[in-house]
Amino acid sequence: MADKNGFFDLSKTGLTSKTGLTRRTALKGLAAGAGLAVAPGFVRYSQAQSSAPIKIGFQSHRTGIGAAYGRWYEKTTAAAVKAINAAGGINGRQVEVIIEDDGTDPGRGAEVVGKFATQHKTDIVFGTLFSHVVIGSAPAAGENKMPYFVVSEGHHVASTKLNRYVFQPGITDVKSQIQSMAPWIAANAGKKVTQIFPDFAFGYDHRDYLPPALKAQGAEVIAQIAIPPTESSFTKYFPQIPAETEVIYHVMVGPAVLTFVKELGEFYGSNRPQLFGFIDSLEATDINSPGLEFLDGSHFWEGSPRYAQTDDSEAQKAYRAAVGIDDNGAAVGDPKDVSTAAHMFGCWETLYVVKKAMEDAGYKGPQDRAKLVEATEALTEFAEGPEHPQGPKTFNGKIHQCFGIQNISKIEGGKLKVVHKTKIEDGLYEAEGDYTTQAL
Amino acid sequence: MTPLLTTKGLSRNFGGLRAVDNVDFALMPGEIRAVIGPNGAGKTTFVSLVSGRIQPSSGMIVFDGADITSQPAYVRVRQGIAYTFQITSVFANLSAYDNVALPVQRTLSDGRSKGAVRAGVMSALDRTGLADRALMPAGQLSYGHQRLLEVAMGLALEPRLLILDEPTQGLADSEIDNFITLVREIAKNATVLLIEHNMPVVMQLADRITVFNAGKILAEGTPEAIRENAAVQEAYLGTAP
Amino acid sequence: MSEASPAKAYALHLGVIALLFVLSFLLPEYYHGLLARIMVLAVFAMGYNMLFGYVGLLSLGHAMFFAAGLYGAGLAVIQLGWSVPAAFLCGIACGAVVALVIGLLALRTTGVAFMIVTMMFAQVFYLLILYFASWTGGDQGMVVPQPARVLVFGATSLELTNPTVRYMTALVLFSIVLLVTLAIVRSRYGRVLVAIRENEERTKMLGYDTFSNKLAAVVVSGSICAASGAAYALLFGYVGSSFASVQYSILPLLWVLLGGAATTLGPLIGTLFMYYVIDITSGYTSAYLLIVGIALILLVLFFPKGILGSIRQRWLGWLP
Amino acid sequence: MHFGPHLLLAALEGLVTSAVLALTALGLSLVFGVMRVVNVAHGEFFMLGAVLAWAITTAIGGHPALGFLAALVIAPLIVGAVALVAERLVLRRLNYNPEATIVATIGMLYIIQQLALTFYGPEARPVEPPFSYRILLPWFGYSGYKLSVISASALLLTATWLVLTRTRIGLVMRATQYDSETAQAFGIPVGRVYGGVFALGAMLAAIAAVLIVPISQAHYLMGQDPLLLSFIVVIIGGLGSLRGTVVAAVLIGLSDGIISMFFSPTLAKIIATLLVAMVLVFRPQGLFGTASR
Repeated sequence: MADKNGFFDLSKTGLTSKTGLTRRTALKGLAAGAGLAVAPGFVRYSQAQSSAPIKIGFQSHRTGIGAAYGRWYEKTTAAAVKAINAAGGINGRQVEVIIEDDGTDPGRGAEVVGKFATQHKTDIVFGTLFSHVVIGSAPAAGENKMPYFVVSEGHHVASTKLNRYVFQPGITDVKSQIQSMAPWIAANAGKKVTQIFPDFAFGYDHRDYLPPALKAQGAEVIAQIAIPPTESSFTKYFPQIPAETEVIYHVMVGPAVLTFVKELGEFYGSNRPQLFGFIDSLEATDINSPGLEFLDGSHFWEGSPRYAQTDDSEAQKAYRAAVGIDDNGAAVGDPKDVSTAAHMFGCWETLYVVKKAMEDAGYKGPQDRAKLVEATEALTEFAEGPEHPQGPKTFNGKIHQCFGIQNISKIEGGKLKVVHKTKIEDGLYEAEGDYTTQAL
Repeated sequence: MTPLLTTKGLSRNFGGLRAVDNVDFALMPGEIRAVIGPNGAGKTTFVSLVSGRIQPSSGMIVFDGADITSQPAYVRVRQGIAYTFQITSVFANLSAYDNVALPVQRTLSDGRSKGAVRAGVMSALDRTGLADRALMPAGQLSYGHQRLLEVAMGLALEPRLLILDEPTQGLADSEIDNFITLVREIAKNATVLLIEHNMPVVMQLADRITVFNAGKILAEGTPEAIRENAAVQEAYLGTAP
Repeated sequence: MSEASPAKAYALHLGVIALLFVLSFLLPEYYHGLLARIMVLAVFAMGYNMLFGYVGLLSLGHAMFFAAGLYGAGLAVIQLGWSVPAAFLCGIACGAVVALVIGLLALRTTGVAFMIVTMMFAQVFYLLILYFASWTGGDQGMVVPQPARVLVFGATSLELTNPTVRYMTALVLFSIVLLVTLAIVRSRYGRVLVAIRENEERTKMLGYDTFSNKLAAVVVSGSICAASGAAYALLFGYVGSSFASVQYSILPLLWVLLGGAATTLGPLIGTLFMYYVIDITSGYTSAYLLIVGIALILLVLFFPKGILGSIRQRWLGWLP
Repeated sequence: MHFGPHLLLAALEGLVTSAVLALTALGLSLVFGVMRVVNVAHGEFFMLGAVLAWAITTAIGGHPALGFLAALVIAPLIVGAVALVAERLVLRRLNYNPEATIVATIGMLYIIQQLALTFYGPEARPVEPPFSYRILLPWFGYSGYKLSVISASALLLTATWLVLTRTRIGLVMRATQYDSETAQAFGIPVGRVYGGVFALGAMLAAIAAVLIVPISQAHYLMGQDPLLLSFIVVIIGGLGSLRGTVVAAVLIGLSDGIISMFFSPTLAKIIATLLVAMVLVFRPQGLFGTASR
């Protein structure tokens, strides 16, 4: 089991155990089978605490297709909450996290938001990765006037199609990510690009935003191959890749991605075009898995680097220690348990944004949720540091979306090495709407 | 008088087997006709073709002057051809009442009043002597009563041609007597086509008898004529004294 | 179906409706919201039961009827700007049309072939939603905007996002479908459907056009499921392809089998049971699917006809 | 790429899909044909086979072929044992009632899936192929292992066919399938046959999974697609027809591959699914089934 000697071993986190997370709860969690399964929350605050804790409802992909992400989102969240509590909590109150499983299903996701609002009566809801769950849950958040902070990287929040209560302040949205990749691809990888992407929304963002971004850089997309989501083998689509392709831009996700890479390798052998991909494909997957040798020398987008880099900041090092990942981005003590490092930093950073906004708003309880929304909208930038270890960010309160730097990493010697960092400006685009005009 | 039912060159193959082979048959209105023959002679296949349960390989069926060869079974039932099954197939989980209500409610032309259904059902149950068992699930009736319920359902269709496929099979002797009376009564308003193994019943009821053998009509005539027919005796009666 | 005890049956059903009405004022907020959702999904299960329970046709494609209602209503609001009642009717109409087409094709088969054919058509429907993603929102789905989700009666308007309005709307839909179901199964038509389930061949030989009767049942069933989907879109504000996936075809089957097939109240009981088992167990362990699985097996071992079906068999024979 | 090589590639890919599908579907077909049980958990037995293959190869280490061969033997045995226990504990008590067994196997599906998630985890994990030989064709490269999967599957299918048609076990199974009551009357231990068939069906799924897992990966949700496809294959092929099952698997595998040459992928899936559905609509007894009376 992955958690055998992982996160709960406090001695390895480098933080003192003021939170009072007991060995007993940890064992209970293990007994329940999935590591963090203790109800109602995983933080036991000490009896001396006088004021009631701030309750954060955590909508997690514990089951369903997103479960690998869910587990690491929970670990990162636990680490951030522990750090926040150790430093005195928010407005002097401890933070308690209540987890509900959304099953990676939009219907269940909406129910879970309702449950947080009406049964657990949490102060906010904090959540989840998969876009359809976010979109499915957003109406419930709006109706319950429940601030809903997501770490999804989808463009849905910034598209202003959701509502005023939904925020994404901890991770850059995919439209911005794609846009900021284009200059590097055009300059370093090649001018004729073939895109392979899943035939659903995550893929459509890439389908729609990459071609104009590349065109602006003097490169072009010469073919787009959309793969149906039910597909489990890919070779039959490869003949559609034009022979003059210089770069294959691939963003496959889901458990079949290893097959995809392996089959691409069998198809091309050593005589392949340049490869550029989004690490989403290989989150929670060991880059040295059999069959992935083919990726050696190819490039990936990473939100936050999986492997420790030589120029890592102190904040980055502290963050990695707190979450419990080693230099290879795997769980401390279990090198096979690879994290979702490129995304999960967003949980850490989002919680610090929540902390900042609650402090700015003088947040006392659910009656102040509107104030919290306004205080969040008033934020403009987050400086790099322990609270934002991935890097500096700007925040656009009108579209509830943050924008940060992105990393392009090359696979070399079985590790991902950052070869390029984009600038925040590379990923900025014109706002598509304005949430602040909506009623609270 | 024109026949109620005629078949011309009616055939049905199952794989290589000609179960019904080029049969020309005519049935007069008001008649009680018995169809007899050894097992596998094609009797049940023949009436199944007439009732529309299976489609003929070739040939033609005319009912009341109209060609019904290509009509589906339910349309033939609506035109007045009722079929009661050889193997009892009442709706075991439904009450006797509901079993009979199904044919009654369909034949009712006004289709509205609940009273009419009830009256129709009870009349059919009365005629078959099942009135006091109306609310019992059909599956819990005795075998003989299930056979009678089957007849009651046929009756409730108000048929012009009632096809009875081995109706007395499994009945006790006393029940058979009642049954013979019942069929005579039915025959006042309807033509009856009867497949039967029980020779005394056939001899008592039938106006005419058709003998099947190997998918063909071997002989046809009055009970007396059939009794005397040497070919029939050889093919059939000889084997079943 | 029998002529006996109509008064008892109607009293029971009106009693259940009255109880659900009273519960609206007693339940804590969370369970109030949950029950509204359960009532809408119970309508889905009732629609499924109409075909599976009473006609004996096991479909594994009912998600497409639910989704037809969901998208029919949702897209009418989002893309065409229709009002809520018009969108609701549009959803039902979409479901009826889909059911008619699917019925005409799939009813050429019976038994397991019917099961597989409906499943495959539902898969096609699901893939079509993805294929026309620019219109449907694909797998991400779409939000039905909150301002559009109001019922306008002259000068007054009711916001469907208001918990009480939502609960009562769900209750009205549920009650209508429940009473319609009860009326159908007690009608002559209901008797014919059961006869088809019990012995289709025999029913034909009583002069019934079983194909048309079954087709009508598919359309009624599909329309009820579509009504549930349309209500779901309008009351909860989200349309998405996951509701068209095979999982949502299996769920109503499960709810109906749990509650008791061919019982009018079984679908509600089954949906309620399943929801509460998941809700309660997921509070204790993340491995709640394990408990759900064990619960299903125990239930089927000891209540093989479903909860209400077993009660009817053992104690209350008059239950419709 | 030119049409010819493209077609060759599509056909090869289709055959790999068919090979695995035929084995999985055969297992489902046996259970379905002999026991009349719609085993919704069949895909989970498939998944279990793949997950166990990962566990076994990881535990053994050494040359990949060693672990793979061990997995090919051990994983199906474990899966078969699990299936046997499930059959004894649950299905038999339900008297194989069609509706009850659907619910019960849905229950099993949840249980197996959750146990896999709990003890194996949500990640997709790869298994190394026993050998990695890349066949270099003039137009593209192709995995040698994939070709070996096709032949291994053909071998296993032939073996199963021989068992079913040439041995006493096969005779007993066919007799039970034909008429279980009469079989019982002739002294065939129908209960034991059912147990054996259910285990055998699960084992075939597990073998298919072990074969495919070096190509795809072990993942706890991987059972759903094989389940749906197997159902389709079984029905299209005609109930209880081994030949039909194999032909249908090849047909579906190939059509999936070849239709994808001409349409955009999702549209190709839609057309392929619709085509197969229409075959069923207009030939409900399947390609090789006999029409029921």
